[in-house]
Amino acid sequence: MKIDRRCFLSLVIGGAVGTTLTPVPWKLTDDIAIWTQNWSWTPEPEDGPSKFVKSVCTQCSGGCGIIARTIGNRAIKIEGQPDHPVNNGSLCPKAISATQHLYGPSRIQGPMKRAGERGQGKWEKISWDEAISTVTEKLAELRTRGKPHSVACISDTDRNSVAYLLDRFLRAYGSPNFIRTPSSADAQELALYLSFGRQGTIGYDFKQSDFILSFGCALMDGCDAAGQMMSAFGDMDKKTRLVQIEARLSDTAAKASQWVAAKPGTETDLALGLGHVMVRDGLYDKAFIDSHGFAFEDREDEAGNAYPGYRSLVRDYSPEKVAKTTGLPEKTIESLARAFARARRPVAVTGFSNPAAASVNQALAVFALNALAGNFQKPGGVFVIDEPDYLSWTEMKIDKTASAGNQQARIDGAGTKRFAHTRYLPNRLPEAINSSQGDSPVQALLVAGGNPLYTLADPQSAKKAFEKIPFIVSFSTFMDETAEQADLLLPHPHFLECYQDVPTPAGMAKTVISLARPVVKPVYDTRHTGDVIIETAKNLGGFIENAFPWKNHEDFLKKTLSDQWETLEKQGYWTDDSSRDNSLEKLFRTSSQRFEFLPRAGFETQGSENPKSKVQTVSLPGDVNELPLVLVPYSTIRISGGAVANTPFMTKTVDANVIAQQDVFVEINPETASEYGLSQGDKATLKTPAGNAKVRVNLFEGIMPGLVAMPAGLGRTGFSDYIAGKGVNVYGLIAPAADPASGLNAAWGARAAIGKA
Amino acid sequence: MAQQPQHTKTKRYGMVIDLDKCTGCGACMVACYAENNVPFRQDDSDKMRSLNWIRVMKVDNGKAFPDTEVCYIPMPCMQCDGQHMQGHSPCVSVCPAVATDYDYPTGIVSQIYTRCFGCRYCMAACPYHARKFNWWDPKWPADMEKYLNPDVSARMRGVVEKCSFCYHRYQKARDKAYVEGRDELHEDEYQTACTQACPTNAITFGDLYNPEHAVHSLSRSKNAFRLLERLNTNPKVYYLSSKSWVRRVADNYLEGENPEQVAKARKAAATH
Amino acid sequence: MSTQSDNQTAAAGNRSSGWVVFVFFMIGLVASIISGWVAFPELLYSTKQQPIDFNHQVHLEQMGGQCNSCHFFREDGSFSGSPTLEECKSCHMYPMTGNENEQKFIDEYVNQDKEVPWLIYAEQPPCVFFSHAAHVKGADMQCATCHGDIGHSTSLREYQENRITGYSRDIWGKSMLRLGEPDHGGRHQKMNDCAECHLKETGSKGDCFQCHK
Amino acid sequence: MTTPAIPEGVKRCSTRQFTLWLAVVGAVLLWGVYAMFLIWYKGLNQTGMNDAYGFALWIWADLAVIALGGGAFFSGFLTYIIGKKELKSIINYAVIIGFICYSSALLILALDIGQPLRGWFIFWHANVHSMLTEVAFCLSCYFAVLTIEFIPLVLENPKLDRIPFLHHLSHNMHEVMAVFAATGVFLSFFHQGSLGGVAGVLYGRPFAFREGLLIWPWTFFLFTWSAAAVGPCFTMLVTWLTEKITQKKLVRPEAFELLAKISGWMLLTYMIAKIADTWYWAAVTAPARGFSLMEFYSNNPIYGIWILIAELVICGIVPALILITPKWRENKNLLVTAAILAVLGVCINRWVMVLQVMAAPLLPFQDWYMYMPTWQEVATTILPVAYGAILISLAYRYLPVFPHEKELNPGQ
Repeated sequence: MKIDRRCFLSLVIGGAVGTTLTPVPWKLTDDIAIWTQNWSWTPEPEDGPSKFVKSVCTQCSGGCGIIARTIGNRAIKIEGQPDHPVNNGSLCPKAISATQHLYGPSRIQGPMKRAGERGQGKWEKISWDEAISTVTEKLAELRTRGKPHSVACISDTDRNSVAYLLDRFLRAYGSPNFIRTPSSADAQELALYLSFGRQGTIGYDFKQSDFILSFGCALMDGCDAAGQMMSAFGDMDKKTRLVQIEARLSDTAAKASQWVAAKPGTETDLALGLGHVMVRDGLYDKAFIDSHGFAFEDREDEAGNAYPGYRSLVRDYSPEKVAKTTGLPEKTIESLARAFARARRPVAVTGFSNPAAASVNQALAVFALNALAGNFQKPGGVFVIDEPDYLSWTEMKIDKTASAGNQQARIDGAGTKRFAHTRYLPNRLPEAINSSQGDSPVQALLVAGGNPLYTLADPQSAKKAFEKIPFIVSFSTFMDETAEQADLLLPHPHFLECYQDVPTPAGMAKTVISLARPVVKPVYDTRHTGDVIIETAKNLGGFIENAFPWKNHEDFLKKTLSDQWETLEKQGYWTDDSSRDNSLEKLFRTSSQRFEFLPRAGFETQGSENPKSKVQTVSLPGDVNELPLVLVPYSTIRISGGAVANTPFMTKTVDANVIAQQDVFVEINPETASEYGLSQGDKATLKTPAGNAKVRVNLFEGIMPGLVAMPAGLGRTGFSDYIAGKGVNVYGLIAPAADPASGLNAAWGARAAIGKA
Repeated sequence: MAQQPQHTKTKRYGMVIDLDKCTGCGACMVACYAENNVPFRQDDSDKMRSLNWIRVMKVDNGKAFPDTEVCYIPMPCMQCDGQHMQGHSPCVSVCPAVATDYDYPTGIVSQIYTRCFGCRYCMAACPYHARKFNWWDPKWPADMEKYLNPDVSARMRGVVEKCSFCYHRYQKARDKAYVEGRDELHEDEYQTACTQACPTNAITFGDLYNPEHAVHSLSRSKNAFRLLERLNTNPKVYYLSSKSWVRRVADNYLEGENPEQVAKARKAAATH
Repeated sequence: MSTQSDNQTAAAGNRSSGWVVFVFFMIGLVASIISGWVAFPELLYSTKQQPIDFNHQVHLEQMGGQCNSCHFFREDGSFSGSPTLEECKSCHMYPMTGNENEQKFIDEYVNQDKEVPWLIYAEQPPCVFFSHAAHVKGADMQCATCHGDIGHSTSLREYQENRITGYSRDIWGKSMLRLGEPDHGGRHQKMNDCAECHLKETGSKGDCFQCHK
Repeated sequence: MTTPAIPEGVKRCSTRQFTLWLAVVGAVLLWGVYAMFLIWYKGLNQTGMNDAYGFALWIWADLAVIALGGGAFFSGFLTYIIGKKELKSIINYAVIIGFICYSSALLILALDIGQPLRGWFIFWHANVHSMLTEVAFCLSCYFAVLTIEFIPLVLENPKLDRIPFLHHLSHNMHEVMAVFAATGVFLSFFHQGSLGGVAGVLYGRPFAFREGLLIWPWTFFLFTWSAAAVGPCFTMLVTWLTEKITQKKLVRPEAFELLAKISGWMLLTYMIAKIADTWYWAAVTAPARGFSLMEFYSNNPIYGIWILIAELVICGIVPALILITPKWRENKNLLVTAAILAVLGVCINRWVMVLQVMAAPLLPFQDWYMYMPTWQEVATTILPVAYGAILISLAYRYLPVFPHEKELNPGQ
């Protein structure tokens, strides 16, 4: 018997034939296919009983009610809370995708101190004890050196419990430098104070109004307004008119019954022009003006000085003249004024989620239209909501150091003689620091939200100023642009992980206080900023410690909200319908006890000799010949322009002619584009007095020739790779321009030039 | 064993989207991503490779400033009934491995990711580009896997996916009905994630066969139309618009044809 | 080349050599058949022990003979599946019987606040939506029909897991080739098994979305 | 020097020369194989395809290669069924070319799916209504037939032929080849047709959609017809190329002559049908869906009306006329030109029926979708060419592919 190659071959063939008669090949084929259906790297979400928790979104100041679906300790999805008075179930994409920020790579996962150079991104994990004692030591040292006023605090709000605790802390410690980051509400609130004499917010009864005249408000394109406005728009019948005044066909303009494309920066003129027609034709509420108006007619003060009134002021704003300024047909101005005046419940809106900064005068001019319509505190009209007072305080005593510190002038210059009524001037802070000789006037900066290095008007000079501040603490939840430049990170939990009170959002016509509450247990080693302040105060001891008799933030909330806590816990919000006083009698707290068309307070601060010429418009710096175009920012609800960046989901929704790879597209009218030899998709260089940017071109018929529009919210460096590095920050290209009346930034755009790259 | 419960009465779930109300905010898209575990990428700007079960298209009337008008058109899967209203939708009939079928009880076109082997014939067949391919393995950075919805399975690379009209919500509603001993679902019990999320209530969802559901009358209203109706795909997603130019860009017309007449002729032909 | 002469020898017809070739063929055939039918199934599955040897019989008696005392429907229509630690704790916060498994449960899970990692015999893959409500409430089926009479078992069987797919051997099924009959007295639960039963009971295998997600 | 592996009485180049040639082509092949593994490992993101281009270069290559491989079935049909003895001279080569084309198509199909390990679902979970299912089944079956047709030729290698068993096997297979040829023709009819059906049934794509007979759109028949017409042209072209490279006469002129004539008439009748189809589509089918003809050929950088003219006239009518005119086709240069044009024409047709279908927008607010293949796609598309060259080289060297080679090249 010879065993040769053929035997071996037969063995193999026999084996192969046999194998086909077994399950092996067939089962393996099947199982390998099943393996591709159950790849271990494809996640399999764990199931369990679903729970629905009511809370409120705090990612912008809109204050929308949400319902979070959870499974176990996982937040699965955010949906609108249908019965919430602010948004009635409507939510913007950011609220819906909040879980992405909760679990995303943007989170700061625990307290850290800087390990390398500033901004290098090197961090060392530390314990909370070490973190808090570092802050305490630094603050104690500055106090011993008698420089408590060199501590400043920046926050995105001055109206919730954390803001109050911070403010209280600063006062007990001895610093007047609590600063709120800028927003379009600044000028609006100042105008409210000047003409109504009240500190608070303005509410619009959109749901009942039949004519909404919006002066460039990103009602449905921007944060803050979207929840309220989209819910109102959803309910609107076809008879309600929404008129959008804006040079670009925004989404709000697209949905409006009428799009009035006035040149940007001429809103004040248009408002006065509309006022002109109404006054000229007697289309205004005479009864209201007679009993509650001030400075409608020319007047004299006690000293016998003559001051012109609103009537004389608008005389200069004839439709013919305003048509020239605004670029609108006279006919449009006339008919718009008449339509507004004849509507039953008209309301004029400005300073509510505007993408561009607006002047106080613009706000006053629009208030005047509402006054002419006599729609204050009436259904479908304008309501004044006072600053929240739901947090009941205990009195506190402060020591001498503190009281000396508190009496120092604010570093940002707010409240000084020049800007007597302005509360915060965040945009002047960088200048104040950069222009100081020697040490920075700010020796320690606490940043509790607001992400100033992104949201300030001139981020480059803000960054330069921050470099001079020796000690920066960020309480940010995310590795935002400001946290990147900080020395110490004390991360605040995500809003789905903690309690937070939310006061009445701007635009709401009634008081609504909501409570955000822990939907899931904290994912990372974070601590509530309120807790950190209380603990720091305790560490500092003495009067400061005594000013904070609470265990922690939650304890503080429960105690100060005593009456409303239960309602808030149960319902998620608390609203005050009954106690609202809609009478006009006590509405005005100006010195005249009336609505001041041309506020005395305003003139006094401006110290104008010739009040007639006082309606100054903010002109843009730069040479018109060199920079023939105008760059204007625009909001889109798919990109977040504020402190907290958009989520990756939101970026995903953005069209390829807005962002493509790293590039942002600017919108240009095809007519303008052809003048500069630009076609769709071209790479171009955009030049403004503040700097240059590489952009791409998107031709859009819906934008006024001569303009270049860029979306706000891009050009971030912080957060995560999913967000950073796309496009440029449009506000970095728009140098701040101070509103002479307030010192606030009122740069509505920037002169610009564009050329093929 | 007892008989199959009486949930089998045929329904025809459909959607009516009021374009006059759609602000293009993208809430529907984001809600859909969150509900259906749609992955995302660092750079998702290549829209032809970006997973979307509903896309909001921006269209304009082509007129010069300031007569320009813009309309947003949200496009989920149209859940076509097919040429003869028998479930012969363009994609279902071409799938070689029965990875997609027409669910007769609801009229919803399914997509089974574990059956799909990624030939992409269905994508070639779909005139709406509603079908999307998983070009990459999905990746959820940091702790993002925690927010994934267990009601919808995560997809792997190499398969096609598309809008399911949130069929899992139908399943869950049915389960609840079973437990409560009910046969029928209420209109509000089964709503898609996009419908629920739409902040201006532009989207209405329900059973087109059921006269008590809002979609029944809305889909029959004067301003109702569907996209590419002339292809005879018979979509179950209807649109409403008061603007005639919007209607014109929703389908193809030869010179001299007008949408109303063509629609009328179609209806007449259908009744014959 | 040397093969040439070999071939020629073979071609000449050496009888015994032909037999040798055939014998080798048969060896290959039989060996592969045996290893394919006997060894392969053993290799394909890994065997795992349940974390705790649970006694269904005892619990069934204590809980009034009802499966749904522990495996119940939630209000939203979903099925609870295996009880959570919280649910077990409502009785077993402290030892009740002195049984060693109970002690282990309390020591390792209750006291450490850890969920028990039960191995679910009938665990369906993530692409499957299985409605207990439709079967139990809608079609009035008994648990044992699919799961076998696990309720009267005093001990948990070992759990077998397919090394390639990660499937439990219990759902293993008819598709391609099944490797043995179910030994738990219930039914296989792979898709073809579901379809077969649906076809018999409802006249249709059902549409894809009925069971897939 | 003649080694036993090389068929008797023919001369082949030196081993060194042959190895060098294989190395060059092998390098190209390896490049393709590298790209292939890259695609299998990393997935289809390695391609230039996207959601608008679910089908792209590969599907075109598949369709084209199968149309060109149609020479095998049609020559087989003519030789074995009709009994055209003249074609015996070329039939072996036609089979080899067909085998290369079909194996390439299968390889590309295996690449072109997102989940290759589930590829067998197309057979196991087949949807009988899908044209692709029909393609898969017929393609695989016909590939099996081609393999069977190829085997006897392989067995005729002098070394293998010495083994009595293989010798008898090969002989017996020759006897029944007519049966396989008939099966092949039947299968080919269906898969060529169903490939046409792939695009033609897409009623959501007015550019591709064609009405038809029962369940088959007109493209079903047009594809079969065009493959039958152009397949032999490709066979002739490759044969001519082989003759040029080897500097030998390999096939009897009668074979060329007959094949050219038949091809010409097939092409002419195909063109008449194709033009009629195009006319009906442009005048009735598309307008009923709101499209005018020129909408399909304007507003984009590539697809102008030129492509229709190129396909129908320059690469359709012109080669058909050359091939049916005896005087013209006798001129080798004209014959080859006609064959090249015809092959180009069918490639354009397949390109249009795949890529232009994907490119044309459907909604008025959409733009044309453009596509650029990546090097990985290109490399894997060239891979079959390299593989084909190698297989042809090996077959030519070691197998008696051309039965009349000895007779045509006396004294070598």
